[in-house]
Amino acid sequence: MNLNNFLIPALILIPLLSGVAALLMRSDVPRRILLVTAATIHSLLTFLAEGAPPLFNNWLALDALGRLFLCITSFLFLIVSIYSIGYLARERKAEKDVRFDFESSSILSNGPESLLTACLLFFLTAMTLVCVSNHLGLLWVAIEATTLASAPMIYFHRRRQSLEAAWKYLLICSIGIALALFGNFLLAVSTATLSGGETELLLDDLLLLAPQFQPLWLKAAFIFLLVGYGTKMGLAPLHTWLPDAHSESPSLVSALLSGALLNCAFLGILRSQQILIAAGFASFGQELLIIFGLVSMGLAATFILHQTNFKRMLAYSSVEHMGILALGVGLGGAGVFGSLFHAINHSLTKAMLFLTAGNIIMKLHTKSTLEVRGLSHSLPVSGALWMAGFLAITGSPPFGTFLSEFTILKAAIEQGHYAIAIGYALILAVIFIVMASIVLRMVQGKPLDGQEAPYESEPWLSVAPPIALFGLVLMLGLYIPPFLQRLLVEATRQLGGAL
Amino acid sequence: MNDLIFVLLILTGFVFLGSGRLQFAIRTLALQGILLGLIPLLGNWQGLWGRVLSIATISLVIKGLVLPYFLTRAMHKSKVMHEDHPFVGFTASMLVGIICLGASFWLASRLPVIASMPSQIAVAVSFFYLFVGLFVIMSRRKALTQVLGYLVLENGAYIFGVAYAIEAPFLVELGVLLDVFVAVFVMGIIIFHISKSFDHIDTDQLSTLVG
Amino acid sequence: MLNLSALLYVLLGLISAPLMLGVINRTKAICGGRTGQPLLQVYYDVVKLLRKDVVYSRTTTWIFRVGPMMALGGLITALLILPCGGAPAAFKFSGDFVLLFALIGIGRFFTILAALDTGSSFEGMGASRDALYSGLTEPVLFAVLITLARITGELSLSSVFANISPLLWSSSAAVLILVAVIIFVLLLTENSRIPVDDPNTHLELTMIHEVMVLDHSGPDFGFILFGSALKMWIFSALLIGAIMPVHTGNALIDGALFLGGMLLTAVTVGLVESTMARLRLLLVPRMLVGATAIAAVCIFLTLK
Amino acid sequence: MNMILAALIVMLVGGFGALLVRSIPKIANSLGLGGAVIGAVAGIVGAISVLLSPHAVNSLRVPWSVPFGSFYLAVDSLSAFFLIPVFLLTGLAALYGAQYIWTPQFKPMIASHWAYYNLLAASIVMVLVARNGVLFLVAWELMALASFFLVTMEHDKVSVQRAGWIYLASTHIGTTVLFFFFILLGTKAGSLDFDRIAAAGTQIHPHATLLFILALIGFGSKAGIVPLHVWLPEAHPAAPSHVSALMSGIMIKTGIYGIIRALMWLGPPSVSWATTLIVIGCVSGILGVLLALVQHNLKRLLAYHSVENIGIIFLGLGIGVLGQATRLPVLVVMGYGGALLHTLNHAIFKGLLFLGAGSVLHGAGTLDLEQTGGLFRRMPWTGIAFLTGAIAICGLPPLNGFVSEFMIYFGAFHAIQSNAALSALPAVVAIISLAMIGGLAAACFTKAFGIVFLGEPRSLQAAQAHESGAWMRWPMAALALLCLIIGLSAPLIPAMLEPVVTEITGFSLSSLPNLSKQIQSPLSLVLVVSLIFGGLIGALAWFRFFRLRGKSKSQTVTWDCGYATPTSRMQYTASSFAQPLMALSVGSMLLKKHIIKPLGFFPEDGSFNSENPDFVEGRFWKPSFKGVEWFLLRFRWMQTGSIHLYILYITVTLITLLIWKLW
Repeated sequence: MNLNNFLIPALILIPLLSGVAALLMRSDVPRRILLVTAATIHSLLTFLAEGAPPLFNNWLALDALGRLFLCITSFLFLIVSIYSIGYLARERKAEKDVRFDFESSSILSNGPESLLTACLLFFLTAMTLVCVSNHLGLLWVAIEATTLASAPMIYFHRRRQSLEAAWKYLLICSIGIALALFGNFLLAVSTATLSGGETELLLDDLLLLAPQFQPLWLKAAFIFLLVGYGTKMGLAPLHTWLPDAHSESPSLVSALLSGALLNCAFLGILRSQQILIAAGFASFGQELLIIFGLVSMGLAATFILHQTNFKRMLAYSSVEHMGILALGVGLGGAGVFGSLFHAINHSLTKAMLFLTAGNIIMKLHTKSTLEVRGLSHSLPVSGALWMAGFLAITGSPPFGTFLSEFTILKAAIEQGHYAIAIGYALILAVIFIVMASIVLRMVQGKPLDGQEAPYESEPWLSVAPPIALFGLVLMLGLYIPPFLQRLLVEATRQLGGAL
Repeated sequence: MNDLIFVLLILTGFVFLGSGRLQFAIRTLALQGILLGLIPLLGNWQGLWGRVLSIATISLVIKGLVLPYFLTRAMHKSKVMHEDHPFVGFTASMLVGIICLGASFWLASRLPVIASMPSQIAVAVSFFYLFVGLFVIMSRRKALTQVLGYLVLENGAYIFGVAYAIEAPFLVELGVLLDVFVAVFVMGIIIFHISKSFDHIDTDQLSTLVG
Repeated sequence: MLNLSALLYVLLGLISAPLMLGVINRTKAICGGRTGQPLLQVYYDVVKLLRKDVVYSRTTTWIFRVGPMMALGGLITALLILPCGGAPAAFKFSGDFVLLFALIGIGRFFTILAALDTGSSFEGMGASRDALYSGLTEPVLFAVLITLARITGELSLSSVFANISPLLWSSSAAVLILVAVIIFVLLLTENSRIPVDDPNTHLELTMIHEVMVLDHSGPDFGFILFGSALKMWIFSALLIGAIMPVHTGNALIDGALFLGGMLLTAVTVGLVESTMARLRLLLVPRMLVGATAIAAVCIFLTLK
Repeated sequence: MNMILAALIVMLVGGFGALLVRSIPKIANSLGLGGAVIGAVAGIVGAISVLLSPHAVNSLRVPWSVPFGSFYLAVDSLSAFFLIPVFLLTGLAALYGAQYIWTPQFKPMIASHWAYYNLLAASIVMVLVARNGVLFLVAWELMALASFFLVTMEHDKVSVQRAGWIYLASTHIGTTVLFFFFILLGTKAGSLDFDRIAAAGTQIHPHATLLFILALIGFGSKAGIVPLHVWLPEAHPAAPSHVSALMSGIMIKTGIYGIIRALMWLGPPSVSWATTLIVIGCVSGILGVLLALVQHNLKRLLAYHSVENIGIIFLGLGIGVLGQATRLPVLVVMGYGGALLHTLNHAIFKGLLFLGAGSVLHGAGTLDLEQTGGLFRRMPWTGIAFLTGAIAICGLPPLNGFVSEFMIYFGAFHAIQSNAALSALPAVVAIISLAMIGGLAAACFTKAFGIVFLGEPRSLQAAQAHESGAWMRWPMAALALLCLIIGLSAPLIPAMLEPVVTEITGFSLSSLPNLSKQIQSPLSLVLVVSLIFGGLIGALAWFRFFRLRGKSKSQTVTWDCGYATPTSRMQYTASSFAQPLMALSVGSMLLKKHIIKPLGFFPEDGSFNSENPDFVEGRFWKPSFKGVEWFLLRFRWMQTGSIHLYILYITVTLITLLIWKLW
């Protein structure tokens, strides 16, 4: 009996059972400990999961691509769970103090913490399932499950805006996912021309038999899958739920949404693209991905410009980066490597930014960029992190994002897509500039009246997680660990790219 | 014979488009669910009858009974019985439905014929449901109606699934149903919260998050 | 490297430069029907000033005291590079004219600073105008040098002048005439003569060069006076050098020709001063830009 | 190489060490300073040893796990030449800075200041020794970021915030262009390692012109050529003065370094490149000095002079490239040599001037020219240092500025004398530009020095100004001395620059003995004449002293046409000094006047002030940015908040794709 056989089930069951337990637990502290413990074990298992054998007729398997996204998800969840200890404690305290909630002009009220914790864990379960499922139907189920697990978290702060955001999130994503279901079935139909007549939607089989698929059905299926998962991933103009959900949910949830959830949807698209590549229609998908990529980046620039809500700014930046991911895969070659690498960098950086945003909101009780000034005085650590995060997210050297964006640009130029390269670089520059004007205004200058009061030093539980993330992004810009390099190269190869 | 169910499905689709009373719309939906549950039985699945039967039963139960029941409860809780002022009127909606139908048949005709389908119009009907679902979500104000629209959309996909059930294994089928169920459940909860904190469930007024 | 014989010309310049001012003044006097001051009046003035005491403004610093020395020092050093009378200058090397004008420039730099050191608005005004004109004359000057370098194919002032031959005149007379005109305009400007500036005016508001040195007295002013004579000498020598086609090789003949030319220049300046009125201050830049235009014509003629 | 690596490490250790002991400012200050100075000394030794033995192996190559990257460092004589001013100015400005920031206002930031300062210095060094595209870009951006944080140290001021944004935006645009440059190079050469790029000549040459343009924009924006210069006049005044010295003195020179490096890779240049360089130099030089002339803020003025001097360097480069294109060794040596020497010189005298300006700010509390005056009596050290810098930057003998400008003149005149008309024209432009720049620079610096240091104080704070402390004075003195030393070592310069020019162009000076003499003798004679000039001044001073000995030297008020009690308000101002030139050269296009006329019988105070906004910024950059903004805002309606519309987007997207792909 090989213990490895239990790895994948453990990865799924541990958060699932912990989630159920969390739902039943009454007191806060053990529940928080449970959360961190589950996250830690999950991360450890993820780390060990290399070479885990496939299970259930290959339904669950961990290839390089899945492992890459699982690593991101699991690690991010660990960091966020640590952050959540301090965050939840402060939320609870604010609730007890009967603090006035400035955004909803009413007394602050939150959803039950047990529900949030449980949803976090279910969310992790679903995302793990996304990463390990080797069956497109299962993948679909898992992705829809992520939506369902995360929707209640968006409505953690009991405000009208959160409610609105949760509703939009749920409805739009569900519609998207329903389209993806269409896609899955169309894909299944496209296999009907095979002599055998019977194919399950197992990825391995699909990849093997793809060249014999009925091309038109396959293309139609891809369009549905792309639009469906693209909605969830936040590709413009399907991204509309994204800024609302990110800005209204608690910051730690936003961090997970942006850092982990979007990647999961991206994985769905990558799986579809894998099949297209195997079928010999790689360029069909690439063309669409490039268009979606550029449109997402451009539209994100539009909304980052003069953005007055800094969490929305981060959300639009996620749209931008999803565009970059799509573009990278669309370009193929080294672009795939850049794109996958960028997925890591973006997750770490964006999570760091959202956690920092959480610190800022916690202290200053506002999400408005106009009401935040002089962070470097009022919140020195978070202010510095905010600035550093801005530089990282815009792809400045020496951060990891620079390397990945650079790689994608290189791919574009190498393949002679000069117009795309110029458009890409131009949009990146515009976003850098418009984002700079927002971020600099927040960090620099003198704090506004009422904000300059000397705050107690920032609790380490709320600054250590973003600092850790920042350290990693910085490290990835200067050094890529060998195991990660191997993983990336392997995953890139799966998607038909090469460095 | 096979085509008959699909024709019935199309007709229920139109009925759904034209119904302003939510209770009626929910019942139409329940009818659709039952029709969908019948589709797997049409196929010629030698030796797979056990599987096919169980799928048919489960979808009959969930789509035909559980979901309608649940939706009716949500309707009573949110005290909204009627879709008052849709963006597109009910008569006009049915006209749009005709356009949708045309588009669906066009789309289906673009795709090569699949021999193993129980009916040749299955593809078109499923696209029709897709468009109708999307259209209802876009043209109705009440959150509950939008959920109904979502379910129609889902049914569209499901037609593919059951018409081609052998491709989608049992577990997946189950997962899909479970997901839909939970989705509707969560949506119901949110609708409840919306009606509580806004005193209405008009989604066009849920537009404070701009820019 | 060092041409000792040329040192004679340096000496000649030092001695006879003030005479040029005398000649100009005398010419003007004759034109005006007056007897005028003695030819050697400038010498008397310099000697007298050198013997006088000094009065300083309390505002000034040592910059004020150094200014005149710098100006004079620069001009005297410039004589070492200036070829006169067909003979090479004391120092002759490629690009020597750059140094020549840089030496004049450093004098001007300090003169302006000295003017600003007094804190007087009049002297500030003069300084401003002087700075303006130098900014305008510099490019013209170099345009002339480009033209000369181009037509003679030489890069040191001495060789350039040595190559101005009747042959060259026959081939590019137009250019040489234009060059002469430009240098003459520069001469008038740099030396603050009419029509650019009136050295004899008594209205400070309209002065340029004279107003900058209002506060100087005693030996300092003596330096300045002598310096302005030297400047006249240098520019006249440039003018003569640039157009003088006759180089006999006989030092005496060449020297005489040179001195004649200098005399003629002085008389011409005097005549110009007698016959022309002063330009309005705002028109001076226009005149200089006009000179620039002519210089551009020269360059294009040589580049063709 | 080892010494330079050691210098890098010492600097970084000092800087980040200061961050660790941030709670004790005194130790942090000495640690940061120590790191910078020790690193600088080690680095200078290392750089000079490389220059002296150019053929020794000076490289280090370590595999690096980032895509396309390798940790490849090397020092050739070009790098070494640029490293000398870097280390020199870093050390001296650090000494100065240690005292400059020892004020209550800066004290809380001392540790971070040193971290950024040393990081800036180290990243500049990295830029110069990096031999891989990715490594270069990382160092390049680190340099930009470190300097950005230094620029925005006093970010409580609105002007500093604005400066920071403009700087960040423009440096980012430049870097983006460099991305293209390096990627294109790397794509053609197959690697981003510089040795492979240099070896891949034939693959690169077909794209040389495109690459040349990219390099010009990318590196030019750092160097500050017009119209990419707008960040200079914003960033330099905002930064603490020793940082301005560092940025203006050496950081912008990395742009020059980059262009020279690019020229080495792009193969035989054409005359059109030379023309381009010269035109850029001409425009930057003249516009830079004109805009400098109208500034009221001393550091802004100096910043525009950096634009001007970059123009001069470009003129030199242009002449050098012209020489390569027409195969004239004299042009190559004098053009490149002049440009290189001017790079070094500018580092020295601009560093000196910025330190002087900082000293003025420190002592008199203002940089506004209209608030200063009469500081020479109060701050004699600063005054002399500033004066030296001013003379040097105006290119007047016997200081260093003259030597480099002379070399460029010399090269350009050679081009005129011996070239065909078409290639002589750029040289003509170069000469005229140089002459014009020279004249205007003199006007500008007589204004700057005269208004700030001479005359009477125009404000109370200027009247109460005090001299800076010894730590700030000695670095200035050292730089001033260097101006003189380089000026006086003119004849040695071609020999010194020979290995560098050979490295760049492949033209070997020593293989042309005749040429060496042709170049050597003018420079020697320049020195001789300069010395004579010095001697003459001495003689005149002696003469004057002798004459005045025992004579009465009465003191009185300045003669003001009989007006006996002149006040400082009656002095000529900086604006009035510059007015005629401005009115002449650019008309009233630039001038913005703010006039409050005295009205009525008992008028209130009237006032008049004028400002000259940078028209490149106002007429070109601002409208472009506004245009982009306008365009982007056109799409803002999309996020209306209506869920119905959102779902419409999804539907439309789906249908569009289906129709497009299945039609």
